[in-house]
Amino acid sequence: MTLLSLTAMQTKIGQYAVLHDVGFDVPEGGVFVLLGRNGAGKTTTLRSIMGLWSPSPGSVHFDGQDITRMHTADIARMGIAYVPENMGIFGTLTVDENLVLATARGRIDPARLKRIHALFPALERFRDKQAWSLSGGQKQMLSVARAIIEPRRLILIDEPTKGLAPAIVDAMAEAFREIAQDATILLVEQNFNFARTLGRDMAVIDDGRVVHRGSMADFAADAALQDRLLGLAM
Amino acid sequence: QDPIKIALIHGLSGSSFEAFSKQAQTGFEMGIEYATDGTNEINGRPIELIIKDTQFKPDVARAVLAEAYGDDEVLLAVGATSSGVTVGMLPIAEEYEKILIVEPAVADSLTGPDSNRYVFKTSRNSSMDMQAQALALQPDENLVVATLAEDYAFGRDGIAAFKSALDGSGAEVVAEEYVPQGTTDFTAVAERMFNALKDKEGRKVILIYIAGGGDAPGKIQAMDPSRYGIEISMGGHILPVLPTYKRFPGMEGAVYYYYEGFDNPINDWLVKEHMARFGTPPDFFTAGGMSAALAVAKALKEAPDYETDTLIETMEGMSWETPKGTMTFRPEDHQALQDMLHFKIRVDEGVDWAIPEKVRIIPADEMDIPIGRTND
Amino acid sequence: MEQLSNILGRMGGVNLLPVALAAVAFVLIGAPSSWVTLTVAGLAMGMMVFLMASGLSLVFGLMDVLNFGHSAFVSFGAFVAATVLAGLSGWLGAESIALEALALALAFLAAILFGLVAGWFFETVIIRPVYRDHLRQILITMGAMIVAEQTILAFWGGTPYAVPRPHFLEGAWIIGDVSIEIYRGFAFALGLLVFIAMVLVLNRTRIGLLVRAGVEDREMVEALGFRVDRLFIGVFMAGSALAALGGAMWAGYETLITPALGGELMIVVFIVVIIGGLGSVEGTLLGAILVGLMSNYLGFLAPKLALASNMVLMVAILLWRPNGLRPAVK
Amino acid sequence: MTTPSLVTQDLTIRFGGHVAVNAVSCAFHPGELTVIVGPNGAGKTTFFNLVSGQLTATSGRVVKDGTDITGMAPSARARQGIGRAFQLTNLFPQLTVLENIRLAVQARSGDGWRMLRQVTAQRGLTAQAETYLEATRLTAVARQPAAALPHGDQRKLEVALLMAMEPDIYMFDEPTAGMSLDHAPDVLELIAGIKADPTKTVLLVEHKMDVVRALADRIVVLHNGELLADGPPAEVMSSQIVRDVYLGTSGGAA
Amino acid sequence: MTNGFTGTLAIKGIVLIIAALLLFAPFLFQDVRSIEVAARICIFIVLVASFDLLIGYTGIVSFAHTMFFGFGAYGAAILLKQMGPGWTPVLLGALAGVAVSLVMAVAIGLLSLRVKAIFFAMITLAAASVVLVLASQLSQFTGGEDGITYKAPDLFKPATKLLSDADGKVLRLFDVRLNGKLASYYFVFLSCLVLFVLMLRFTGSPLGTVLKAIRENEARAEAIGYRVVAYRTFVFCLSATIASLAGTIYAVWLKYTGPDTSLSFAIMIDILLMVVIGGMGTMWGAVIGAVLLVMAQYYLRDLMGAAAEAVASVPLLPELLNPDRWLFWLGIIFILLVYFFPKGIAGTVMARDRTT
Ligand SMILES: Nc1ncnc2c1ncn2[C@@H]1O[C@H](COP(=O)(O)OP(=O)(O)OP(=O)(O)O)[C@@H](O)[C@H]1O
Ligand SMILES: Nc1ncnc2c1ncn2[C@@H]1O[C@H](COP(=O)(O)OP(=O)(O)OP(=O)(O)O)[C@@H](O)[C@H]1O
Ligand SMILES: [Mg+2]
Ligand SMILES: [Mg+2]
Repeated sequence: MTLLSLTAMQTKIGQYAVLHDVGFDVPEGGVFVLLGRNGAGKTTTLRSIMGLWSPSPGSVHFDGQDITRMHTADIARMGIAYVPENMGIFGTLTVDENLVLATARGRIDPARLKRIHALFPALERFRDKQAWSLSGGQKQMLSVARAIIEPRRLILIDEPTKGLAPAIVDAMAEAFREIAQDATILLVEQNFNFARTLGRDMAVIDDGRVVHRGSMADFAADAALQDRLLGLAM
Repeated sequence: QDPIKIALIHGLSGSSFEAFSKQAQTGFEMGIEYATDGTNEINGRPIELIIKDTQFKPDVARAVLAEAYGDDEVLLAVGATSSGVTVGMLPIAEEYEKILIVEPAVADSLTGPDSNRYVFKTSRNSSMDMQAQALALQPDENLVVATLAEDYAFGRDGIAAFKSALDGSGAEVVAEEYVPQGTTDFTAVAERMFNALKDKEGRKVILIYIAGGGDAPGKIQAMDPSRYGIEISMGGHILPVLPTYKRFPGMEGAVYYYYEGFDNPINDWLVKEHMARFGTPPDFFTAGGMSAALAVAKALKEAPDYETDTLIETMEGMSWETPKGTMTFRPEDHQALQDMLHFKIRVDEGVDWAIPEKVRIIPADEMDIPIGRTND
Repeated sequence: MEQLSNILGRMGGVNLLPVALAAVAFVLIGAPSSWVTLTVAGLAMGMMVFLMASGLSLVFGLMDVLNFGHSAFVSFGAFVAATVLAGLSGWLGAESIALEALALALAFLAAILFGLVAGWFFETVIIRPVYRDHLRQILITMGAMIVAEQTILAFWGGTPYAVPRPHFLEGAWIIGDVSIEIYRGFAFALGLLVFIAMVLVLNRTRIGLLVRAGVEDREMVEALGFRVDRLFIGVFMAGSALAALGGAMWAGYETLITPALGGELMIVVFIVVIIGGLGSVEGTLLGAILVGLMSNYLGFLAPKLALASNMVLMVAILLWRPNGLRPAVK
Repeated sequence: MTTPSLVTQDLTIRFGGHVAVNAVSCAFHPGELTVIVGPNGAGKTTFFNLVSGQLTATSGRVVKDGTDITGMAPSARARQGIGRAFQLTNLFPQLTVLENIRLAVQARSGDGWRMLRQVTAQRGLTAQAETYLEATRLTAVARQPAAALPHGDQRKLEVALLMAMEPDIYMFDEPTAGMSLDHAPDVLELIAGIKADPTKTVLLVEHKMDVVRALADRIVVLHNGELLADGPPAEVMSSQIVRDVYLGTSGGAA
Repeated sequence: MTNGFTGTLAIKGIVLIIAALLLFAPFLFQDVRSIEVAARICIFIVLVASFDLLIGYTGIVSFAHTMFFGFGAYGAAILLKQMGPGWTPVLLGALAGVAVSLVMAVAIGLLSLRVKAIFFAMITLAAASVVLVLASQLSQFTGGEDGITYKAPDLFKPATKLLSDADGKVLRLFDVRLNGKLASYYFVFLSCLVLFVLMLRFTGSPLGTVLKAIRENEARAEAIGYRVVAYRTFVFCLSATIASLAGTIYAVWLKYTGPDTSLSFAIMIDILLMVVIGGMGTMWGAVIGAVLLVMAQYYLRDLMGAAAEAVASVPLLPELLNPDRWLFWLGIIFILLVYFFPKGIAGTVMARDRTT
């Protein structure tokens, strides 16, 4: 079952053509990983899905419905959450207020909150603190927490492990596995080791084009391909 | 025949006072019409009015006045609306050696030491307002007054003029209060004045002299000064403000102009024509503009030639008829001396505003208006 | 020292400032009747300023939009209400309190409606392109202010406009030597009502949070599923309606209004919002009351200083608390 | 051993009740690269902020080459030779990449107060700035406004700014976070280059264990604002307590 | 990059033409109003450019600029009034104006260290309005609302003959009388030119770059070693000084100084309009903005009058084009400009270079 399907998306930012031809299908369930060098267009792809940029030509279908021209808010209301690259934290609000805003009804399910606090203890300790004063990693946790504070069908996550301590990265991986039980994750990652353990399917973008699609297992096994597409010198 | 060019220089944009400028210009046009029996010609030469906007800015005013004198070559100019702007214009008249008739700006200083022999002023000045007001109070030993004015030159000069008119009458000023311009809350100052007056004997009056908005009289009246036997006194006002006078039935004061207060053929014509054309009676500035026009017309008719010096000679000491009676340019400072109206407020539910009914005309010579400047 | 401030904090902290001010004034004024008159007048004046400032505070504090055009809404509100009252002057003359009250209500309603519509127009046409850009906000709203003032001039002319006022709001209650203007009592009540309504709406709903978040990162709020554009329009309309209501209220107080009215009040309104601290309705009320009391007390004690009282108050408070008394946003 | 170039004594800062950095005493030496690790919120960035002056310590001292700089403004410390790159990219967004760098070069030259000389006449300055661009491989985008760069290039520019300051003490806060694998080596190479200079002191906050292993001469571990461990990499990384609080079960291999 | 700098060239070309027109204004336009307009343009170019140093280059929003302008104007005006015409009062007045401006600027600047930008703007607004009120209250010195008129140094009297022919009559060059008025204009023109060129040098200097850096990211500028506070206070003082000098020049030219010519909030709005219309963050913008707005103030009205007459037969249009509503149109034009040309005219034209 395909949950999200991108066809031949081209996106312009101002007068720069950033995406030239991005198309892939994200199957329902599990983690789909999107890889690519800096500036390849990964963030732009996610933003195009969210309706923050508008691709033309090209289209985005979610659950069989065309959402290409829909308003971001309506896209989000269909059950899509977004964890942006810059984390998108509301600095003047407290940690709890950030979480409340991410719910549709303004009420947080206590059970879920508990799970989140177990996952990211810092968020419990600093619940009444204004979010700008959090450390870099804590902000990243808050941003992910916001995406999972309610059940969603699809979660777009842009480089969540950047700046996280190894122990937290482990916790995060654990969390994603758990989330992926009942939601689909579209994950943009630089940390290949992290992505490898999670992903089932994957695609690589380079210079605004999809240059590879396939299963993570195959890709992880093919060192030459990795080297060519990602420049994995290390 | 060459037209006689006259520049009307008023603030026509940039301030809500622009409405007054328009009244003055209407008045001027009607004045010329009246003086020329509708021919718009004097000595066979047509009158051409050139209208310019000061934008209520002295620098712009100076530029357009200089332009009128220099480029448009007008014979004389009339203006302007605000005193500050007009002060800035005075030296230009001297520089170009051409006549400037001040109308409707009020300040005494326009005929003061900074003025010059090219400047004539048909509008009233603050001293006249306040002296007439003092006379309307019929001051005697029994009168105690607290005054309220805005804290700047205009307010302070007005109160000084008022006090000098009381001099020798035996009346006493027990408090002089000044509030910042633009004050809208008068509770504090009213309390001060109440406290100063309430234990005094005699007729207790609060004199209010505030040109801007804020409705000081209404707000002080709302605090019920009558419980201390205090009455409020103030000068008359333009028509749009008179509805607020309905709260002061029986109050007496003095005013520059009210259309029913003056009884002469010019005023009759003005009221009739103004009603016919605009549906409203003429107001302060219409009458003022007309007076200026009538002065110009008379001078042009009488002067042997139109050299500036000849015109000045003609106008110095000249008397002429206006909607508010005879005016005379005082030779020393070129201020037009004029009658004022002593009124008593009557409220008539059928009329939108309170009616300042005539008590009597205060003749010009009953007031002692200080001489601002002496010629050379 | 720390203990002292703790105790003060528990007792209400900065909220005690007006009380302290009133206490000091009581000693200095001496005459109790004058003191009561001044205090009541000051409180009511504060409430009236609050009515005008609350809309600005809402828009400025939550949306971070510096609306210099706010004064235009105040002026328009005043003129719209005055026009309606003038149109219904028959009812006002009818000596029936019910009719008079109805006329007043209609006038206020008209002002509010006007504020809503004008706010909608203003947000869509003027403000929308300049969110987050203070400088352009200042500039574009100043342009709008010029246009609005000219429009008022074109419609109502420059001569002062007399505002009829219901008879039951005329005059004063006289209790001993104390006089309390009835209109001020009315203003106080209305201001209090608006204050309570605003506090309830902002505290009971997420609107306040959403708007603040939307200002910080609009895209993210949309990505959470909220229509920021509609939210902002709504808040802006509410702010404009409050301004118009404040203007209507002020028209009744002044009884003689000119198109310059809004502009003349703007400085004090800005001062109140800043003293109070950004984004907090409570702060705005506090600031308004301080300004109201201060000007009345100083006007009595030292009229020469009354002029600068607001400025001095603002500078002193900013030096003490750079973010104002009760900022909602640090 | 050389004399330390930077010393902190009992450095502490409180935010309300929360102690973000707690009595940290530590000395750093020229020619040495110290990696600071610790869980998120441990106080690493805050420690940097205290050293470079963005925050002022509640108590304790910071001493650079014998001078007490605890109370100095950030700009004064920068002029004392303390340079800093930020964890969250912090640039002059509307200025071009070249202008960004030139500002840093100029700050060092002390020309900022010149009013009558024209920038365009200062060819030397521009030339210097260009060498840093080459070093960070940003030459191609030199005339673009910083805001238009992709995230990875912005991180590089952040590093380039620090290089251009040519401080004695380099402080990098997760310089390679969000950089793709083909870009990160450029930056690591640069850091290695600085490390090779015996007069320079380098402080590096980093979560990527491979980077830590490749570069560190010494590791300092912060936890809850306190200094938990300090020593050679092998020793610190193998200690149980560090594994417990920081690395987790996978030992940072993920 | 190669076809790059056409926009900048165009702007510089326009500015050069404006400069040439101003230089020869007395000879090109011989009516009275044109000279008034030309002098006003010169002074406002300097005033607006000095304001741009704050708002455009450093990102400081201040509403106190007219206050400094006023200090300079009143300094010269009061002394010219008290001491009579001459150069000493002009010089002393300029010095006094600058001194008072500096004191105020430092005081306000030091306040700015503690408060947010928007609060700073409000404080300057407050300071400016207090000074405005003071000027109206201290009427024995300032002439209050009415302002002061006085005489400029003898050289600038219209009756002064710069050169006279054999009969002792004033000599004419291309039909222009070489009298004091001409001298006065060139005094304005040259002093403004000097001040403007100085500011041009400032902005192109390393100092100018630092100011831009502070505007963009204050904290980072501090972190790479710039003492932001010192720089900000310095530009504030610098811009105050220049505004004050512009005020002195204007006072000498106008021979009248009052709140409405030097202190009022209306002038502050004019300055803002000019900065925005011209384009912030570029000195050329100040020139273009000042020229356009001053011209609008003096000629838009006439133009609208003509337009209204031309369309007199059409319903409604003449009403809208009523010359007295010219401010309405200015407001509309202004909003459109901010909307469509956020960088102003100069900024928009020059921005083209970047993108090619
Ligand atoms: N606002 C913008 N204006 C101009 N160009 C932009 C803008 N945002 C992104 N770009 C360009 O679009 C291209 C793709 O950017 P994008 O952010 O999608 O890359 P990415 O794959 O997410 O890279 P990274 O791993 O560095 O985050 C880059 O070349 C970048 O320069
Ligand atoms: N200005 C501040 N006000 C209040 N608390 C603060 C402030 N700055 C930092 N903190 C708190 O101090 C703690 C340490 O933060 P710091 O940013 O130093 O962590 P870090 O070690 O850099 O973490 P990360 O690896 O996630 O970047 C955090 O809990 C943070 O919330
Ligand atoms: Mg990205
Ligand atoms: Mg950190």
